Amino acid sequence: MKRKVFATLDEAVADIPDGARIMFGGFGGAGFPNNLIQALARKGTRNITAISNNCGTRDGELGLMFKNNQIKHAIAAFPGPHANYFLERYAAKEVTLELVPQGILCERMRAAAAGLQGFYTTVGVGTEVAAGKEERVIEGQRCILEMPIHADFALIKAQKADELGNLTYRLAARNFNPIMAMAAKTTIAEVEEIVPVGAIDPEHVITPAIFVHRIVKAKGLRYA
Amino acid sequence: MKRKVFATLDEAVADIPDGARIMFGGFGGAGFPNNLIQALARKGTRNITAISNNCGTRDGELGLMFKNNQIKHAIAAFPGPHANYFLERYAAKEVTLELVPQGILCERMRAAAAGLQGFYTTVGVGTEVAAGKEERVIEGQRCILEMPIHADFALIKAQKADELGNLTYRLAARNFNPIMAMAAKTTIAEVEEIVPVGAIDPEHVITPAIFVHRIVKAKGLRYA
Amino acid sequence: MPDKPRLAREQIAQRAAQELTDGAYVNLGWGIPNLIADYLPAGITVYFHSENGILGMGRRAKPGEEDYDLVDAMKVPVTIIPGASFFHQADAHLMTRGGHLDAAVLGAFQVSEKGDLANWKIPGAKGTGNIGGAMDIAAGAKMLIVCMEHTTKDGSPKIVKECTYPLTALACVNTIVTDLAVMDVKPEGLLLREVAPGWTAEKVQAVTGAALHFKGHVREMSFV
Amino acid sequence: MPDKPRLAREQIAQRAAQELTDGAYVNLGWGIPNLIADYLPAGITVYFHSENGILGMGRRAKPGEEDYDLVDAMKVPVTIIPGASFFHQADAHLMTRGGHLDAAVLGAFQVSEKGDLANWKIPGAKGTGNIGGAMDIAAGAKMLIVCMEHTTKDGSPKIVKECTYPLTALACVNTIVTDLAVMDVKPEGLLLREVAPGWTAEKVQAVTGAALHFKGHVREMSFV
Repeated sequence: MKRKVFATLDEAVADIPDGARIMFGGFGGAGFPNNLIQALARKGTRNITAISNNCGTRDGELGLMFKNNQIKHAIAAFPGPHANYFLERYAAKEVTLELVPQGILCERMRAAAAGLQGFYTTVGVGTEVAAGKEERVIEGQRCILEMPIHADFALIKAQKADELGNLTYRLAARNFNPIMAMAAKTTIAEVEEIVPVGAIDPEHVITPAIFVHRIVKAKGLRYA
Repeated sequence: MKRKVFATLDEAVADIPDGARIMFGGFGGAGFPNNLIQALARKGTRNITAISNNCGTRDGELGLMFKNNQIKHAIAAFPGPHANYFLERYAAKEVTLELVPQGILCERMRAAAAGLQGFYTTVGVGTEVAAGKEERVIEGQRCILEMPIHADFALIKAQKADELGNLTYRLAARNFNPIMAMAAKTTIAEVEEIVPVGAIDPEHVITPAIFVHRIVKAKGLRYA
Repeated sequence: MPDKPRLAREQIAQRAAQELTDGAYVNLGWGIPNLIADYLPAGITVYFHSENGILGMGRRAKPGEEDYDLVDAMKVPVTIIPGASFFHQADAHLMTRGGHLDAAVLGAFQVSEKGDLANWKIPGAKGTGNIGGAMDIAAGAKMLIVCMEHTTKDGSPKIVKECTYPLTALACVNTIVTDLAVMDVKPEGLLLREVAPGWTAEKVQAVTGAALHFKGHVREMSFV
Repeated sequence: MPDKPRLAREQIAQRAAQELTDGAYVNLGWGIPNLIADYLPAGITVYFHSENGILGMGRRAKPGEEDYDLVDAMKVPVTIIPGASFFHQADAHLMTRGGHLDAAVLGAFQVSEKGDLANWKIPGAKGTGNIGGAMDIAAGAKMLIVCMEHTTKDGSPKIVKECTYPLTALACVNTIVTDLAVMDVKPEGLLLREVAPGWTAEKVQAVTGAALHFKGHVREMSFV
């Protein structure tokens, strides 16, 4: 069996190089891989393209990455009112932003996961989001072409992993995590609990092990 | 609360009109809504466009529909070696077929479910499947444009429903059923067991109730 | 004679709540819409949807009851009702964009007489603007209700011939509920359905930036 | 001197099994590939994927042990191993098409020297042909192995310069294992890696419809 369980957070992120494209799970304070983000801060990877719903909550979540100036480009749906460090860097033109409607952000990641090369949607037609995108009329509806969002790594948070990498999530902490797990080349999951292979009911697995490459146990960390 | 539980199979399909586009779940003998198919045979709906992985197994599954000449057009990935009645009708030009790669069949239904207007894929490029479809090169790869598959009804089979319509499936009987439930305007589920609202763990729901419009209890029926 | 007082935010929510029907699946946006759950007509059950993957949200959590893995799209700890389910963010937006919700209620900066919506960015304001799930919700909603104040704080109309703020989606709004009126977006323009107690159609028209259509006496809004 | 005997189907499967590595996620197609599970090298665990939504299939069910909700893509009752998971058919093909499987093994009617695959329809045969999951699998596999007899029953080459049968996918095959040889598809053409015991490169070339590249002595296939 491939050894997926890592002893430490730092080992789990040790090879993430400068310039990496990284997805970060989480929404509304729930399901953020905050322990892995701290490890990535210690590692000091720079020039990251970050794909995440938002851009940090004060010092927490991606806030730490922007505070340390580790991110050069963000792809996000809701940078957020408390993304202080991002907003400073953005105002100073030290970081660029692609703003994407949230469901389309999900679908673009899923397209990457599913080996699809692009899709048409009515979402964003006639808005700033459509700028520079191909537009066409399909079945009488104006649509724009949206492209897959790929990533080198996904840092996600799950509740439970078996040693093989099957994951379950708790309540609404699921959010973006299963999508990102499928979309990235290498998925690293911090989890509250690691159980033996076979301990999760196969019908209750939310993220099958095929999508999970590294697991590390860490007590969930939440920012207000 | 909307009343979704129907007393009989016949009532559950009573309004399916001639010419309806209907998705039918099931794969490999598992997860077929065979009781609903029998009810639809009794109802006698004709000129159906059937969307399903295969086209029946002898007298079973969609075999009954083809035997009765209720289907005029099939959209399928694997008509199957035992689709006797379909093959007879097809040879006699009483039924037409659109053959679709299985994963693309899933994605086209999912596109309909997700409100997407089409997608590009490398699957089928250079094959008969590409005939008549738009082709373009994206990021150096030849791709074809695939369109959503919508349906008026989905007939599916689940293991358990709560009275609100949340569903779970058993083992590999899940297959196409959750996709079709999301893709059709009206989804009718035959289930082995109906439990009170709240009896299914919200984290274990596979098909949320929003996708399920009618539920009817029937003992699962399998054809060899 | 001075104008009658305008309605409070809670009254706007209360009036909008009457548009919801028993068993409906509904998404509530930021601001006034988020107050609606407290004002549902007696005896009906509405299944509230949250874009982070919840169907069947209940009331907000009471002090001491908070679970920070169970938050709504505004990051507020909530509860769930029997029949709730959890799913990932892509499926959450499959529901919004795919037309599965019975209704969505959003706040707005501007709505045009054609039903164009602007609700994610104020021109000239600091920061980037926040799209979040609004574009997917607006594009996909079967019935989109906007709740907002009728005018800006300085008295400028928010209901206009053409939006001057960045758009969320074109021709998406069905009904507008403000502190002065209830209006429906119709092919011929804005139909004034009700006015706030003590207001007249003419007085509402005077603070509206687009023509309001009405015939004879316009009914007063009621809150039962 | 008469030709040495060709390998049995089981030996083709046995040799192909050696291409699989510990912990790999693998899809096995109809025919010879389906025999591979019985011949895995000792001490390795392979997680077999089935397009109907299983990861971690084990051996076939023994008589009396059959559960007809737990079948493989050939409709045969199977078992699962610890760490298995179930998911719906769209996610199953997200895995195939999205490049998540480490390897896929398919049967074939023809393979071209460029790695084009034809495996779903025999020209002139009755019926419609059956695509099933083959096109998604072929388009997405990171490593696609074909297992087949080297020639047709009447001795015609199945390895050809250009496929004359309806195509499954272009330039998708990486390795071909037959009853006579193991070949890799390389940019320069077909590289003959191994020949069946008692056969020579020249004798294999004589029954192959495309040029085989090799240098000096070609190793014999072994089965341990």
